[in-house]
Amino acid sequence: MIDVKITEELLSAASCTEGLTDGACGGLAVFIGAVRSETKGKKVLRLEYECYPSMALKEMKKIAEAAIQACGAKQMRIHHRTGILYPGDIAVVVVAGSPHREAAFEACRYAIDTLKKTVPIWKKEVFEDGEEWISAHA
Amino acid sequence: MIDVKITEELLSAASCTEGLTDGACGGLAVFIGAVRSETKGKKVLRLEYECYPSMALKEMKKIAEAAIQACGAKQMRIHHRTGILYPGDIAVVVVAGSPHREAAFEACRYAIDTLKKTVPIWKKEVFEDGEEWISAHA
Amino acid sequence: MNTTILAFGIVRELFNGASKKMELPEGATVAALKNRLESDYPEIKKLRSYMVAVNNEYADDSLVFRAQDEIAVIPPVSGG
Amino acid sequence: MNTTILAFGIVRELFNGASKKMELPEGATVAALKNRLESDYPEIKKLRSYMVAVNNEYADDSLVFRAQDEIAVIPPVSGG
Repeated sequence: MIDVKITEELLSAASCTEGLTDGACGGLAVFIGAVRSETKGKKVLRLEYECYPSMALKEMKKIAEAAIQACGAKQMRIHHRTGILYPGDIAVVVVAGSPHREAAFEACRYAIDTLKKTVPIWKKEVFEDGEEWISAHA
Repeated sequence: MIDVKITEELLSAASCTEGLTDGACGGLAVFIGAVRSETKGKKVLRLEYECYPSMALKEMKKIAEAAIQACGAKQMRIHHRTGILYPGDIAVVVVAGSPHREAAFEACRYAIDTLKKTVPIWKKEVFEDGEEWISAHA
Repeated sequence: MNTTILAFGIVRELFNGASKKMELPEGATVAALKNRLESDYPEIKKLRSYMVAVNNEYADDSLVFRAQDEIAVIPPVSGG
Repeated sequence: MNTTILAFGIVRELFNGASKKMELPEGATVAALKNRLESDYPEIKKLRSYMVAVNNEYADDSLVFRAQDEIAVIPPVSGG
């Protein structure tokens, strides 16, 4: 099962298990990425996420497929939020389900690591005294 | 922050984030263990969990402390359910929070691996035609 | 020394109860208790392994019991 | 060949808009587009890196554009 989604709506913990704890997979490994209130000691007011929706969904699907193929996961969910997020808000939920927890952990780790490298989503951090597109410059 | 709990009540996905996405930790790595509907092709009717409460909590606390010390996690939650569980029910939720996801994944993995080795909790699988204490015999 | 041995899981079923009163000689060690258990309940020897916990900590075979110790037999755990 | 180049993130801000009409010679490659972008928007050269996507796939420098291609400039991503 593959479930990828990009949404402007709130992401909640419910995404971690909804439709996944059906008795088929004993272990779910989950990564939840939330907005931090500080970056390098500077207070973060908000994050502005944007994405290239059609390509982002395609890349997310590729990641989910590769995680199933390479790691042996049976279920993959990748939900990403876009728009304006505040400290504590959940930006991303990655869930990998497998009968074996090793496979679940590997698939989850692979998916979030790869998402951060290949999926066309961008965030701008907004501070009290300025703003910055994350990773844009060396 | 360390939060360990043993309960006969339902565990839900809310345990994955409740009180943890406060802006301090960017990444939460979570393991959710749920009851499988089959073991080696045999239908599982239910699982009966029991524990040695005082010692189990002590061991869970040790694990959380070690995960913080060794892996650099900042927040550790270990919730385990006991009593009678049915396929799909959540038996255990382990959450590791850290500003860095590597540390969170390592801490989460360490905690569930160690829990399965040291925490005095036992489960009996009940099938249509018999029952078995898991891991009791070689 | 009068002791109460707590039992869980498969050992609770072998004991036919969650605890067992047992008279141990003064100065008895964990190893001595294990011998006694294996003689009273030979099924225990068929376990993959088992431990004795004293006051909520796993105990070495050489540990000497003291009065008031909380003693438990811990068959292979299977949490998670 | 008339094209519309989609832009996101910091490139959208450089373009001062989510897309830019651009006339490219027939047979133009991704590399040619990059040269053109870097000459029109020198700030692009200051990015850590950037990619061009064609029809929702990352494209090599040697790819030749065809009519109807959906072309996008992809600055360093930062999802998660």
